[in-house]
Amino acid sequence: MQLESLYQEIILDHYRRPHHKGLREPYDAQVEHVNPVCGDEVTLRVALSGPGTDATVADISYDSLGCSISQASVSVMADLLIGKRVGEAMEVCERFLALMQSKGADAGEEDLLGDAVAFAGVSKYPARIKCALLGWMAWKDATAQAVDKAGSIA
Amino acid sequence: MQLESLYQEIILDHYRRPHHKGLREPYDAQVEHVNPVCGDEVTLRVALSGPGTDATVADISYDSLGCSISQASVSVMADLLIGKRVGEAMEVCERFLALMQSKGADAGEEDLLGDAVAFAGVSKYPARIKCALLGWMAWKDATAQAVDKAGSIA
Amino acid sequence: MSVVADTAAPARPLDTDAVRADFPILSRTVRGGSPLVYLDSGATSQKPRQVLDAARAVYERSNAAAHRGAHLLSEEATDAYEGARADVAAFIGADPGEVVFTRNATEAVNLVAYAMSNAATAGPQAERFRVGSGDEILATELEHHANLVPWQQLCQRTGATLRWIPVTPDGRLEETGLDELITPRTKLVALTAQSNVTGAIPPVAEIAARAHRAGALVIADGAQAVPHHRVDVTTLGADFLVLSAHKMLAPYGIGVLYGRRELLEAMPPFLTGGSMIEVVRMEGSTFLPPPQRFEPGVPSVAEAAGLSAACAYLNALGMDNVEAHEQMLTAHALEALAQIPGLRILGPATVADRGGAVSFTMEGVHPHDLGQVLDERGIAVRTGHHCAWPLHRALGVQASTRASFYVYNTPAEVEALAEGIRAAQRFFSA
Amino acid sequence: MSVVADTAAPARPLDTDAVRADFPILSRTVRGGSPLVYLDSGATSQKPRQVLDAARAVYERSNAAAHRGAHLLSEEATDAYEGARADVAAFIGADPGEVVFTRNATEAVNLVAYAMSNAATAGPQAERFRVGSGDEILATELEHHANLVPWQQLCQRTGATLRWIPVTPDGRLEETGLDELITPRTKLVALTAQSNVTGAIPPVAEIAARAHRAGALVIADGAQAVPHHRVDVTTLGADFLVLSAHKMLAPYGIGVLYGRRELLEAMPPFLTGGSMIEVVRMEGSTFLPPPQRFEPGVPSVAEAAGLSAACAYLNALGMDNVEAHEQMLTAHALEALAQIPGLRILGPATVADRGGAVSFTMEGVHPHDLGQVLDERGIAVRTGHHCAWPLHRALGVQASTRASFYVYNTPAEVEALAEGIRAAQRFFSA
Ligand SMILES: Cc1ncc(COP(=O)(O)O)c(C=O)c1O
Ligand SMILES: Cc1ncc(COP(=O)(O)O)c(C=O)c1O
Repeated sequence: MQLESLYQEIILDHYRRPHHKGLREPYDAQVEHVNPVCGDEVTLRVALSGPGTDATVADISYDSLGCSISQASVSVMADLLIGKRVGEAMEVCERFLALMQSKGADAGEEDLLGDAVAFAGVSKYPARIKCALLGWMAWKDATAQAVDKAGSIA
Repeated sequence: MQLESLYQEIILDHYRRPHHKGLREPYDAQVEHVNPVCGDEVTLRVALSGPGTDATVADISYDSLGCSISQASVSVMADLLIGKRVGEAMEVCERFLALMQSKGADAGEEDLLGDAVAFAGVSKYPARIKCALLGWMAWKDATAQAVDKAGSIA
Repeated sequence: MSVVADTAAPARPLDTDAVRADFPILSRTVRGGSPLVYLDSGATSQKPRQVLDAARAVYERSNAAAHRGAHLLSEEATDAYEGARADVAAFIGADPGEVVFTRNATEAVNLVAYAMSNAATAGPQAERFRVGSGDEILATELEHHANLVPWQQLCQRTGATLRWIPVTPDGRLEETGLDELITPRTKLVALTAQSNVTGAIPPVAEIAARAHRAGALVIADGAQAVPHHRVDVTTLGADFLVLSAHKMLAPYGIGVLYGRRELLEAMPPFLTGGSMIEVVRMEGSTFLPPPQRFEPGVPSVAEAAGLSAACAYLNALGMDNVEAHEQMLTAHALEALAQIPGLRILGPATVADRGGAVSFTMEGVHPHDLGQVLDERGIAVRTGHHCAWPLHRALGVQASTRASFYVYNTPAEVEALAEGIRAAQRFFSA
Repeated sequence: MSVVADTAAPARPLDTDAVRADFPILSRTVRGGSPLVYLDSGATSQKPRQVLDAARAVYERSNAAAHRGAHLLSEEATDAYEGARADVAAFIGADPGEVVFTRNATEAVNLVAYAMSNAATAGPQAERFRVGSGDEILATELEHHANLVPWQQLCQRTGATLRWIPVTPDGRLEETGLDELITPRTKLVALTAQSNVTGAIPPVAEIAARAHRAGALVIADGAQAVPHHRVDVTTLGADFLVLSAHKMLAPYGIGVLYGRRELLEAMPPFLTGGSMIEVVRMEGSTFLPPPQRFEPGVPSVAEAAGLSAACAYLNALGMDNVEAHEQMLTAHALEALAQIPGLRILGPATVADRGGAVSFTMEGVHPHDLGQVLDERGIAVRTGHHCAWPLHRALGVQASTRASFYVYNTPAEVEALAEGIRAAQRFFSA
């Protein structure tokens, strides 16, 4: 059975007990993203601290509705990115994207991606990649908006 | 060679020397019909004489541009219908239509259709049936208009 | 069901072994050797050999531009194309001149919607198709996006207002309140002849009669009805009916718009180009009578031949038998699924006025996850909102899992589905 | 020819025996045993085994609704469909995201024309597509009805004015006077990349550059160009390019609209329905980015796979070799036909900037009659106005006979054509 390779224990754990869930104040940008195929949705807020490109991801909070993969993925992401410099976090995000597009060929760099390497199996199921990316794309969008805002204020 | 069964001598004769060609006065109705596939066109006038349904086809005159089949067909038709009562002429027209739709199964009633039986071979070539019918449909249309007009005057 | 003409002949059970042998794809295995259990015919049906052979025969023997050439191949192609039109017409009880070949059901709906906005700048004979501010289009919450979004867009183009018939909690049309919804302002009623989610079969004839009394036109979405039941346009009551060939054993690339003759005759063109014109000048053009007026471009003759072969295949099975077979499978599925704790059927719980699409949700297991477990076992279902998002919203769910049946499905496959659902439940509650 | 990218490789003659063996239909006989001489590829091409097999393989192995299911077959179908998009994109030098699958070239032109009128009620990003009174659409007298009538209709819907570039007596575009025709009022220039009647290949890049300087968009009709020459959208100059798969060895039911990315991104939808939406509510809907925005409905995945196989087949022959082969046949035909008294070629007398459509008239023999005699000898040509009626009017003829060539035609077939024409002449002058 291939199911276990897709649904690793760590994914099911995050799915059942998501981290950082719930919308919190303060935040610099909020976005809503939806997966048009299934209607899965996420509302995600990003709070940055510090100046310009040196800013740090102070908080990621979210509310979401979706499958185990999309739920676990946003939870893992929040764990991973909170506290990182924006530039670093963007790089992690790019790496995760590359992992998702690897069609199972890539195992993921655990030092960089941490628990997110558990999603390597998803990349073999094209229909599920969007699920895994939903939260990440929302974060990228929200962060870009927050950075823009900070830039236009500064 | 099947060509001779399609292009009977009588058809080629009418094609080379069409009868009743040229637009004449007086007339009761004039129509223009066109074959959208090839652009073949006929302008046709009908003159009726006599009252109502007893009216006689006094003249059919036409100007046309087209292939041998369409040219010969309108010429043969004019020969055949001029002088007939409208009702009779309509019947001939219906018979010719039926002949054209017979897919080669029908030889045509020579006593009714005269030279027009030469077109029996056309019914085996679906793409040419419209050619053979162009003049006839124009006559039918023009005659209906002329009868209508006579009715509305009377 | 109400869209079926009466018949005296008792249903004959389908010989599914023989049927399955006609479908090459059904003998393949998936995901590490599981036999394929294809329960996604609502999305697209599989195709029997007979259909694939008929299409291929055109390509290998008679391929040419139908209606365009003066040569033998073109004659043969024209015969195949017009023969297919006659066969499809007979299949739905229409005259060949009332059958317009389109690309699919989606394009057929768009054809009518755009013809209606084109009526604004067409001649007076198009008068009855005109809509504008103050006019209403009435859709339903049960619709597939293909019979909803084109009407939203028509309203956006013309200033008309979209209203809709709501659904009941079991996914049927809510019929109380119709009198307030169908009024003299209603220009057109768009409704499905069978829901692709709940399987509900609305009373099209009744609603059409009301619509006609109010002076409205009626378009029925037959994409899920025509493949599965005997549909006869003379009793259906709708003015227009659309369908997609690929959902009824036939190839992609072809669909049908049926329209009552006098409507098609008065309707302005939609897609324009070759073969639909009467005379073209740079200054302007005139158009052929229907159905040609609505069929620009070189005809999809091989696909039409495939559709004709599909009609023949279904006729040979007998549409009443097809319906009875699916009803048997649906009853079996409703029963088996009802026994699974936490499972909610979206749609009627019995087979009365209900076709073979069985959608459901499952407590604690998201449809995507459920579909994944089923897929791992070789069972192909659809998950998501199935292009009927407002319906899902109305039923208070975000997404669902759908099993849909056709002539090649068996009770054993229904049982495999039920067992798969239980396995998913075990996996995610572990 | 100008639409071809430069290449250093010398043309390699096609092995027509080998090519012909791939096309099952070419071994059939017609009209009492004559071998088929198919000179009507301009209407639709014949299909090689490889293409038919590729389409059938999808139906027999991987058929499912692409982009819609969560199961293996749907994954495979999606791969086939998106793979085909990438292959077609590579074939014309575009990015996959710039390739929209349509039903055919006709629908692709209509897509742009309707998107432009839809821009009237779409958001501000659609601004540059809006046309109305005072604006002009510039077509040409050389156009196929498919790239003319949709623009007439757009003008009728919006109040814009249609103008056109006339043709020269030898069936090319008249380039003097372009400065008066292309002005700041011009919103769009619609022109063919190769005439289906005269074979003329207009200087698309030059005209597009002028149009762009005036702020106009450019749509090129590639239906007759893409199958026969190496066309690269990065050098073609047009903003949009349309084609029909069935004219390039592939099945019916699928075609392509290429559009520059930022244009597709700003363009409002045309056909609406499933799979092109982002969020649907009864109150209104939002739409996906291109290309999905323009592809409602279940994708024609088998036909897309067929088109991909056709691109592969043509790539294996080499498009430069294909072009050289047709140029050889065209030169041969022009020479052979020039020797027949009373025969008038409609179009350029030499192969420079000219493709392989050879249309002609014959004194004393109507095209229908000529076509009939040829058909009797097994030679399939097209007769009539070939959906280019204004062009025929401009050239002072009512109809013509057209021979058109492709990869499977041979010099012997050209000679059979010439001999057939002489036979017709004898028959009708007898
Ligand atoms: C130049 C040209 N444009 C457009 C078309 C239309 O192609 P289709 O009918 O496949 O849409 C054709 C062929 O008929 C053509 O020759
Ligand atoms: C009820 C209904 N209507 C319309 C459609 C649209 O069919 P197509 O995508 O073939 O146009 C579908 C299928 O997707 C359907 O289920």
